[in-house]
Amino acid sequence: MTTERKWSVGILTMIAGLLLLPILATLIYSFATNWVKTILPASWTLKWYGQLVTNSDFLTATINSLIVGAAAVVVAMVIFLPVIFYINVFDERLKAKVRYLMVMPYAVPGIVLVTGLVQIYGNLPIPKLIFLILIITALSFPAFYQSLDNVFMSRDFRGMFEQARMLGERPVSAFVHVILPNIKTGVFVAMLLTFTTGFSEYVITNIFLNGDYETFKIYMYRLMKANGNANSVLTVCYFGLLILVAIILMKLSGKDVKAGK
Amino acid sequence: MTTERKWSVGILTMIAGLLLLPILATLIYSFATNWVKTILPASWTLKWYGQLVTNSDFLTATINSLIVGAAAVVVAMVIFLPVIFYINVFDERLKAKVRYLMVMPYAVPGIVLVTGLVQIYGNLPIPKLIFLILIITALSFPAFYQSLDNVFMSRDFRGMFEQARMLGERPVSAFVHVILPNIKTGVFVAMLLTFTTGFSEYVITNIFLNGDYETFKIYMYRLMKANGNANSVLTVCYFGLLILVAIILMKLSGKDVKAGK
Amino acid sequence: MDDLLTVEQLNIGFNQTQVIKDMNFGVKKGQLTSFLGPSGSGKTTVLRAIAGLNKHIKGHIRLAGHDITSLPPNQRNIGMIFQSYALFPNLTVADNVAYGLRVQRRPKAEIIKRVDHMLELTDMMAKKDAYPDELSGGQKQRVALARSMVLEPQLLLLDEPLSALDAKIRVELRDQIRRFQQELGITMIFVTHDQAEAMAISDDILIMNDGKIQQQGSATDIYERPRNLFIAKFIGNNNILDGTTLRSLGCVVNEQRQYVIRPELFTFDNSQQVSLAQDNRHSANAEVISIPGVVESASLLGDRLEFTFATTSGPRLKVKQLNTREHPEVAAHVNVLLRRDAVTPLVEA
Amino acid sequence: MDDLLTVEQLNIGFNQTQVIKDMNFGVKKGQLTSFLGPSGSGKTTVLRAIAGLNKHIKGHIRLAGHDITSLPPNQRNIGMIFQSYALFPNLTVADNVAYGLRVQRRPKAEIIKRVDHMLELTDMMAKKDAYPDELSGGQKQRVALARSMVLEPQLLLLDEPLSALDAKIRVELRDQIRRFQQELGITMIFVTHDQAEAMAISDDILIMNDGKIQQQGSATDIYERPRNLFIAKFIGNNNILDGTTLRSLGCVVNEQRQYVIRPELFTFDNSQQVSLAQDNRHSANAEVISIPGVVESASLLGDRLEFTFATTSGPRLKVKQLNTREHPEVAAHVNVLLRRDAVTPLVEA
Repeated sequence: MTTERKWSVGILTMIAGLLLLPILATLIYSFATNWVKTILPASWTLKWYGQLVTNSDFLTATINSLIVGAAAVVVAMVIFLPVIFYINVFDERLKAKVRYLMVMPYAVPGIVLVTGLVQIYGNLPIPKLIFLILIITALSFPAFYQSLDNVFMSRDFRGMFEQARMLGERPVSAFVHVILPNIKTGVFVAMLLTFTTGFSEYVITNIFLNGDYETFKIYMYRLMKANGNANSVLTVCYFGLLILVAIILMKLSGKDVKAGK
Repeated sequence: MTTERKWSVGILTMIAGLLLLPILATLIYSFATNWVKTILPASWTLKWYGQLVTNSDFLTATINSLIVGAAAVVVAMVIFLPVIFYINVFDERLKAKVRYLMVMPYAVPGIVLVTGLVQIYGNLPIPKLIFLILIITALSFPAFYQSLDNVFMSRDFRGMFEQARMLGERPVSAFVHVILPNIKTGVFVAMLLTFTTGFSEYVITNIFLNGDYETFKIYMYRLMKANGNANSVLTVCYFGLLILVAIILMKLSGKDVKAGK
Repeated sequence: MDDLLTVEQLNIGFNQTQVIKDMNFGVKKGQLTSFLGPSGSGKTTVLRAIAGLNKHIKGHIRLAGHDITSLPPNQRNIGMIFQSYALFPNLTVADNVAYGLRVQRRPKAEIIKRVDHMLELTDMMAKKDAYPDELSGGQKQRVALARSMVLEPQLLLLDEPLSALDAKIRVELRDQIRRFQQELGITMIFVTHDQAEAMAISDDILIMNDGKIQQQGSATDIYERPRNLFIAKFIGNNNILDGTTLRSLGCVVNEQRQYVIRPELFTFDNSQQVSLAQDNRHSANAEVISIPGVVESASLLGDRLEFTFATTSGPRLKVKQLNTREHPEVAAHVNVLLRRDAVTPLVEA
Repeated sequence: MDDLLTVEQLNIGFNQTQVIKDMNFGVKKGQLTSFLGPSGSGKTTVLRAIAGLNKHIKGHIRLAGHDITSLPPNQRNIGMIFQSYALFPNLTVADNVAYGLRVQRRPKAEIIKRVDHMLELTDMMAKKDAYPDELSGGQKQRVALARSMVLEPQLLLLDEPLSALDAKIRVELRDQIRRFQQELGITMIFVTHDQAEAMAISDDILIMNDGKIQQQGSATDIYERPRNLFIAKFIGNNNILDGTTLRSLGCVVNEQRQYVIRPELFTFDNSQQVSLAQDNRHSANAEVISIPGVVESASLLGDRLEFTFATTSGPRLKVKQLNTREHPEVAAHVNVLLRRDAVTPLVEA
């Protein structure tokens, strides 16, 4: 192992350690009866987990977040998927313009949006939850687009679509029979990203909906101020969900792409 | 214009509109003396801007955020840049493993970290600000890496480095004379992304530092609860900063890359 | 007239740029016709128009007498082979080949029979249950051929089908395509930018450049009698000389025109005939003229040698000979012999 | 012995895989030596070891008598040309060429003089102030050549320098490189996977496969007397026949061995000599044997025609002839003539 390699491995390990150590601590804390001055807790318990799972606030918050996440996925699938296919396969010029939309969630985070949202949509006679879902979906467009864009670049989908046409298929059948089956992991990744964006949203839900609709993240902040151990349980749950999604993403992302090479 | 094109343009416009309309509203609100029931405000003023700029809390918060952002940039440049060059140009195997670090900020957002951070680093006799900066830098590693990764793939930097060696240069001179000048926009993009991550951090700063160190974002949340107009001014400032950065990023990102094609 | 396909007054333009300009041509039934030209010459654009994959066209395309200009691609009974193979990666080789028959809702037994027949013909039976990603490039393109040929299209279009393959496979598959075409009597249009490829397999070649047809004819026609400078340069390593220069070498030609002489039509004069040829030199109508000079360089191209021959009167000539054992050394003073009828004038300037 | 470079017992391995196995060879001063082989044969690995860019090697590399095995690349006085050109995009053409001289801290006047000279030589003077991204591929590689040659290295390594270029430019630049090499007397090692390229410009060719040297010799040596089956196949479209088959055609050969016959060494017998040759057929030691058969196919390769000739006694032969006006038609019954000394045995099995 060369010196350069040792240094690089060391720095990468440090980065990972800096982030993983606190998570380990949280994990331990969530199982501790009491943990103040010792290196490891004095005794262990599952009490905090039990308390949380039977807590109706926790269940409501989780379900509320699931609803937002799922709704965002449905909207994205119905509206974004056909547009992204069309742009990628047939419309080079439009594709070149989409990159302007790509910076939006970066330039327009929730905290920038929310003041104006209250101002504009606050008084309309349409349920605010619907706006919330539309806004979240719009914010997740770039992630949705990007996950599919890589996939569309990995094979000659235009050729496949046109070949299906030459073999006698009409356009919609060609899309369903030839394109969909070959982008399915990409679509799954896009769905997962949109779902997590919806599930994890905090700022807009909290301020725009005025705290009337308690989601997982809002519940988490509330608990943070109240109970340290219960909070660490919630953090562990949340981290568990994220890491699960991250592992799935890591395994899947690039699967269609790699297969296409 | 085909039907498909019309539909696609319509949907993309809708997505942009959904996000831009609230921002427009905030912008108007920040210039309004009073705006409740009318379509446009009754009269305009610069009062809110004047109040904010002369407010010492605002100045302190901005400076505090600038310090965090700048410090994160310095740490990243000193530690990440050499490692990323080495990995990209000489160590295919290590490069393949770096992708595990890429999902970290996604799987480990601030809210998951913060409970454990308090637990572990809370009682050490080292200023918490230092940990904050290290953590933020670690979280910005993937963005930093990604902006340079694209650049490194765009040209044969290995060949250029080796050619400089064959022409008589020693390794460090070869890096300074041949590599650096040709990745400079990529480096700038990476710096900008790291800076914005640091400047915008909220959760960890607020909870880990216990509100003792008021940053721009913390001040923003505080104002949100207090004064609508002043808050919209702050939002406009923040959006202004982000959009400026976003425009620079859009212009620059891919510049080294494009030039290399 | 036995043209299966006729294209009349074809004009194609995108965004004010005219890509194809007033094109007219016919493709004969049962033949292999190549569209040959450099990239950007418009050959693929014309092919896609014939397939129905390009909607923005003006003019008429007739297939077997019917005007198909405005038919959608799935109703034209035309097959197409893509450079990227465009196999469906989620289906096995057999299912790929069966795809078109299934769209037509043919009876199961018929599908099996016809698919098996095609797999045998293309020698892909052993890979019947494999997925496209498990195949080599050459195998992929054979599956793509089977998938299109099983539908027995009236016309099969091939869009640079060999460009993505290695040199060796390219030659093999090229010969196979020609064999399928001849055995099954398929009318094919073969798009390529490789003049050697086009010459090796075509009955008829259509050379395009800049959206226009430059010349249409057999490989021999085009190789031996290029119409203009573009074709002469594109087709091979011709000696291109003007009339004045040729006269200085002893040829009786029109000084205003340009001429080509194929490098393989020279022979080195290594016999006692030298004196004889010398005598002939000034008798302008002689069958063979003899040109004195010196061999400047010789480069081994495997089966051939390419010589640069500096004539005494000035111009350099390229001379190609088979790599047999008798040939002059570099720096040798020799004569090259040139038959009078090897000097071919260009029709256009 | 005038070897400038000698490589002894070279072994290179990464992660338990032995990439280069016990390699020994020499490269002569002032010559152009090619490393020729398919991808993965190890030719670039050896080149990089000579350059000093590969640290994990065992064995000895000597340049002009000095052991340079453990010298860093910047102290070897060896130049290198990359397939990717590796120009420095932030510097102008002139500054790229001056780079190495500036590292050596030469006086300004000397730098200007030597750079200008190189730019003239490579015909890049007009683009002196251009940046690399404004140049075509061929121009880029000429700048890269100038940049390396200006340092007057003892040895210049070229790693597939032409692979990224179009066919036409590839041939032009190939000839230019050869000219520089001969005019400036530079010792060059030229890595390529293209046998035509190697044959066209090399004094000496080293054929590699699977980390070993298969044969070293001149282009003519290798083309006319391939040592083994790998080389015979790699080098060209040889007829490879075993002794038994050749005997059935009337050749007196060792039945245990394999033979190659280059397709261009056959000639069609279209004269009155048919009867004579027929007579010769059974007199085993005749200079020329005549083989009866039928022309199965002819394919036009531009300057040549390639025939498949089905002999009456069985085996198919490939025959190549120049594309002149006299050649047999497809399906014609003719004899081909083969000189006895055109039948070359393979040395190894």
